[in-house]
Amino acid sequence: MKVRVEIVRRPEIADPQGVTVVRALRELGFGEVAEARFNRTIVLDLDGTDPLSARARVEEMCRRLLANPVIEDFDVQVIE
Amino acid sequence: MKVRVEIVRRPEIADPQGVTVVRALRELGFGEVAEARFNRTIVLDLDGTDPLSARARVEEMCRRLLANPVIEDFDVQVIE
Amino acid sequence: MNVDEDAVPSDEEGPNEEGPEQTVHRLLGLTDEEYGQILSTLGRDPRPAELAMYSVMWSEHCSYKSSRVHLRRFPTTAPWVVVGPGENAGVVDIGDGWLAALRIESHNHPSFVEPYQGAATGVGGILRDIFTMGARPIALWDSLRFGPLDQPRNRYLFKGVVAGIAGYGNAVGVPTVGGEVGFAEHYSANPLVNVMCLGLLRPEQLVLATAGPEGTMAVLLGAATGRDGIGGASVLASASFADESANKRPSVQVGDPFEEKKLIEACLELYERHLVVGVQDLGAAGLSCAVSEPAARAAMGMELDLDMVHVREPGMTAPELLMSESQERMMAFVHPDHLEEVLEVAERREIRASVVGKVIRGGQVRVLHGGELVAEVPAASLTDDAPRYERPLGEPGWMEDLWGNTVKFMAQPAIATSLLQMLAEPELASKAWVYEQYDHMLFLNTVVGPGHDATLLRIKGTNRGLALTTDGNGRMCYLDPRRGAGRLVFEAALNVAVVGAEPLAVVDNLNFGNPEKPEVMWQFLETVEGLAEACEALGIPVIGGNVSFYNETEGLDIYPTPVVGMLGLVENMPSPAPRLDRVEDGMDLWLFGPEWSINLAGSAFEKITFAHVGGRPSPPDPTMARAAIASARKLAGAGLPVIHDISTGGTAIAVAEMCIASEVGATVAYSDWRHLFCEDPHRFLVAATPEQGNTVQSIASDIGIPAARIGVFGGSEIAFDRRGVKAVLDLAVATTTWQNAIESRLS
Amino acid sequence: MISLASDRTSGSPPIGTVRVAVIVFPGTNCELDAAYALELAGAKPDLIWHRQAQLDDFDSVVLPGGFAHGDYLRTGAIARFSPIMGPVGEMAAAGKPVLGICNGFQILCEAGLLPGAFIANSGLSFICRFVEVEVASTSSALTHGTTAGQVIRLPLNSYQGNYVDPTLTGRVVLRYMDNPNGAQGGAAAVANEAGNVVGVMPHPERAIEANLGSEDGMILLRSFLGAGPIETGRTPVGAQPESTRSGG
Ligand SMILES: Nc1ncnc2c1ncn2[C@@H]1O[C@H](COP(=O)(O)OP(=O)(O)O)[C@@H](O)[C@H]1O
Ligand SMILES: [Mg+2]
Repeated sequence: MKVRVEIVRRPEIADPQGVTVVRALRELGFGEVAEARFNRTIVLDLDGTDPLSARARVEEMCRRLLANPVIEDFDVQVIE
Repeated sequence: MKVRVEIVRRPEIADPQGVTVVRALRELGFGEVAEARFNRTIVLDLDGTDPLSARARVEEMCRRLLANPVIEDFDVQVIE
Repeated sequence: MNVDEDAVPSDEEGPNEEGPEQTVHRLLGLTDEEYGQILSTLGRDPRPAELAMYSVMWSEHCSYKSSRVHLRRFPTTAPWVVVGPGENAGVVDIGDGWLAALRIESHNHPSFVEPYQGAATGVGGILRDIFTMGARPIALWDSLRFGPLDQPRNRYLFKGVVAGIAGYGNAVGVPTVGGEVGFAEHYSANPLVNVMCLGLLRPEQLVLATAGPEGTMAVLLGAATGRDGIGGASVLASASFADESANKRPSVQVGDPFEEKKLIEACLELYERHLVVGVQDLGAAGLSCAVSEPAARAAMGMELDLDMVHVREPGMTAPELLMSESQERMMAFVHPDHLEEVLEVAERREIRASVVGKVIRGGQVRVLHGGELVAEVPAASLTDDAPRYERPLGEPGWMEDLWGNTVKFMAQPAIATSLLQMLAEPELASKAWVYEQYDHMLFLNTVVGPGHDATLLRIKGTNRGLALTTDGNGRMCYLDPRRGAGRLVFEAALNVAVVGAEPLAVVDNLNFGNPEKPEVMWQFLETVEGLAEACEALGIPVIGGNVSFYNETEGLDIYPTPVVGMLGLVENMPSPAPRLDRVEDGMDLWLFGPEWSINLAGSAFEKITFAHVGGRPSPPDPTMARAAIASARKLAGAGLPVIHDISTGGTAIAVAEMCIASEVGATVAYSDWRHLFCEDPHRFLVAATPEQGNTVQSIASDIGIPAARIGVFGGSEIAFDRRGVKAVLDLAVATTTWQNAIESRLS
Repeated sequence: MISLASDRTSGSPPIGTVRVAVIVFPGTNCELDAAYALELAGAKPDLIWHRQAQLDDFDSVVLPGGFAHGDYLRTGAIARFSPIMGPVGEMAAAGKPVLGICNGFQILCEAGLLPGAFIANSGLSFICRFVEVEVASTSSALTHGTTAGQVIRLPLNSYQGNYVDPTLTGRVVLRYMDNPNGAQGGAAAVANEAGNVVGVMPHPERAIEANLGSEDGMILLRSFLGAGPIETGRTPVGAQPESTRSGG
């Protein structure tokens, strides 16, 4: 089963990569770009078949390891 | 307008980070994890209102800057 | 093997009406003659897996088929040489119970395809060459060439390569303590990424890449094997296997510095505990090389069971497994009695280990897959008996024209303006933007770091130090390969001498175009000759190196670009060591070296201010070279604060570098302006207090080298004075221009 | 918080007898340098593998720099689960001096022994060069041997050196003169309330001999070794004004 985790840095925490990319895009002529935020997504391949328990387990993985509660939120989706 | 870009490293290209995280998760008792692949998502905030042209522009941004065509594919979604 | 994955030979033919089966070998880069050699060796048609092995083992970068015969020209012996060319790295005795292992290798083509990963895996490869010998890698150098930074693609390649070296080197925990960066149009479609690595080891820890006696186990350590590297396997797959996976083959390999770090520590523990008979790293030609070379060296055979190899993805074919260039893998040869301990070390160090084969009697390499015999070939036929070519060579018709093509100067140019223009060129500007992205301090050995003529590393627990540098000059070598190459060796030797070191050994990286062009082959031979002559003149051996051919794109060959890596030994560390930033107000400026010529051929001055490359560079002078080296060493030993070699940009640039580093101006007297920009060899500058004047002069006369006091330091300007007429450059302006040149071009 | 300045004269052992555990994770690479520097400072360092689960015989602990677990996922994220981190936490709670350098600092944050987290340098490139830091607080194991405002020259060597602390509870004890990586409040070193747990981003162990470019690191290492255990609960002499907090 495939589960997709998106780790999102809280909006109030700076994102230097985003800032740099906005500047670079504008230089390339994409003046319409107002903001860019980088997130990390992790696609997990899990043994097992029950989507519900899978989601619960992955949320547990996020709380313990995958996300840093100090600066990040996470979002879990079972994709197949 | 918000556009979401997901940049995915081609499946046949190695992902050492994923391998290491799988090992860590297993040690934490998540033995069901078979594979983990890391991708990047970029949420862009754009001036303008036309979803079609926005998507086209962002695909252009991916080709020119955001994605590395040699090892990555990208997927663009207008989210709001 | 050499992990530089050069472009495949240009004469390679595509499939034709004969159909795939007949032309598979050509698609793999094997000529019909080479295919014939395989047929007669085996006395039958090769199996796909066998063809795979021959194609990678006989490739230019693994077999050295175009260069081997010529590399014999190098002097390779000296009393202090422990291991010369032929192993993964050269090893010399540096005293006090220490050996030094040194090797240089190129990763040009992969870095062009994907700059970050290409450069990163280049670092990974050279590190493995060093710790394969039993040494702990303690420092890296990088020698880079790119096209001009005004082109976006070149900026992308430059940034990517530097980030890749930083990303891998910093994380694996080996400091990058020096190197060089050059820019020229000829490298636009073909950047050069050469990396050199130094390792230290105790004599009893030396390990060679040999398989050992019958029954020795082959243990594959490190990363899982995946479909990484050469696309070649797809040819075989499409020709001989179900097609479904033919399009699944990445040519980009991803480096994993974390895996490599664990591999280093694990291997070093194995050596310390004497648990291995031999070790071979896996680079290009992966498993094919890792089983055949050690077997051939031991005059034994090897049985390899591909089913035991730990893999990253299922369904890999035998050719794919044999050709895979997956990174961070090592093959250890282990006596059965030690197997348990070896596996325990791997387990504790958190790396994977698989017993994949064993040494057998007779010279055959036997490969099993799915329980079937998929290859059985003589080990030596893959290595020692690989094809050798004496390719035709001819002096390029253009040399005479080049030499005749000199600039006729009507009037003296504005010196200050020219100097400022040169300081603003990335070729001559500060490289801090590059080396401040590299950890260059780890291990607490870096006494003189990047930004100087040579890096000086101390050896803890002794009073000794090692000085190293890499030097290349494509423009000079293009104008005269033999003179250019010889001058490189002397310049590198002088660079280590200015921090007090005695030149000990050379490694060289020969970056050239297409060897099937007689002109390129001529450049190559002239270069080898020039390097060999200079090494002989100094009595130092070549202990290793690397050849990278086919550096051409759309028929345009790069400048012939040999890169010389020089290792020097300091028996008594100067303290404080000479450094560019130790000039003080009131010190005198001394010039050491022969009378100036007015030859500006190949100089940065002509290139930058006249966009001109032509004329014939002055030849090196072995006697003067030795005198310059000897006097520089004596001066360093006598505690002179700054000794600085004059090279690209000439005296004007060398003085500016001292002034900028020390934040003090200078006034320099000259007679002919061309002397300020001439790059003739064997010259260097010294900063000395007035009290040290006598020492300076007596050292010069003892050794018999001309020395003259040409200026004095002080003030806030760099001034050049000809009979009272001054050309003046403000030091602050010079400094900001020089410091910001690269960064300003990147943003 | 308490002032360690006073403790130095009182109960703390002479440096020569201080037993320091230098923790080695897979990917750590500054452990030999840290041990070398601590020894030069007069202590008795031991390298301890991350799988070990007790630190009973040690007076203090150092988490050296490097790339534990390759910095994969997040710097320090995986290392904090190593068996050794239990005992490290106990030493921290017991008031014993705990120092994280660079990657060690990042690990202490992930482990919750120090507040805050790290993101990429504002300039998005790795920075390896000498920087100047100023002592913002002397009440920490690392800085009690210094004087407030003292300027110290140390090598910085990091990509994820940009400190963020939404909680505003991290006490800045060393502050960059020219904030090179965008760290919140210019934080180069941060201490817990008690002052016994300290993380420092630049590398004191790299500035220990003149011929390496600076000896200032020795001041900090000697201070750390001289700290001795800290009885918590006392109020600091010269407690830090709000402005020295990372959020300030
Ligand atoms: N230009 C050169 N000068 C001297 N020795 C060389 C040169 N090129 C290659 N060699 C030596 O030939 C041997 C084989 O080279 P290579 O196949 O690149 O080694 P590896 O298998 O470790 O990559 C090495 O010992 C190398 O030092
Ligand atoms: Mg090798």
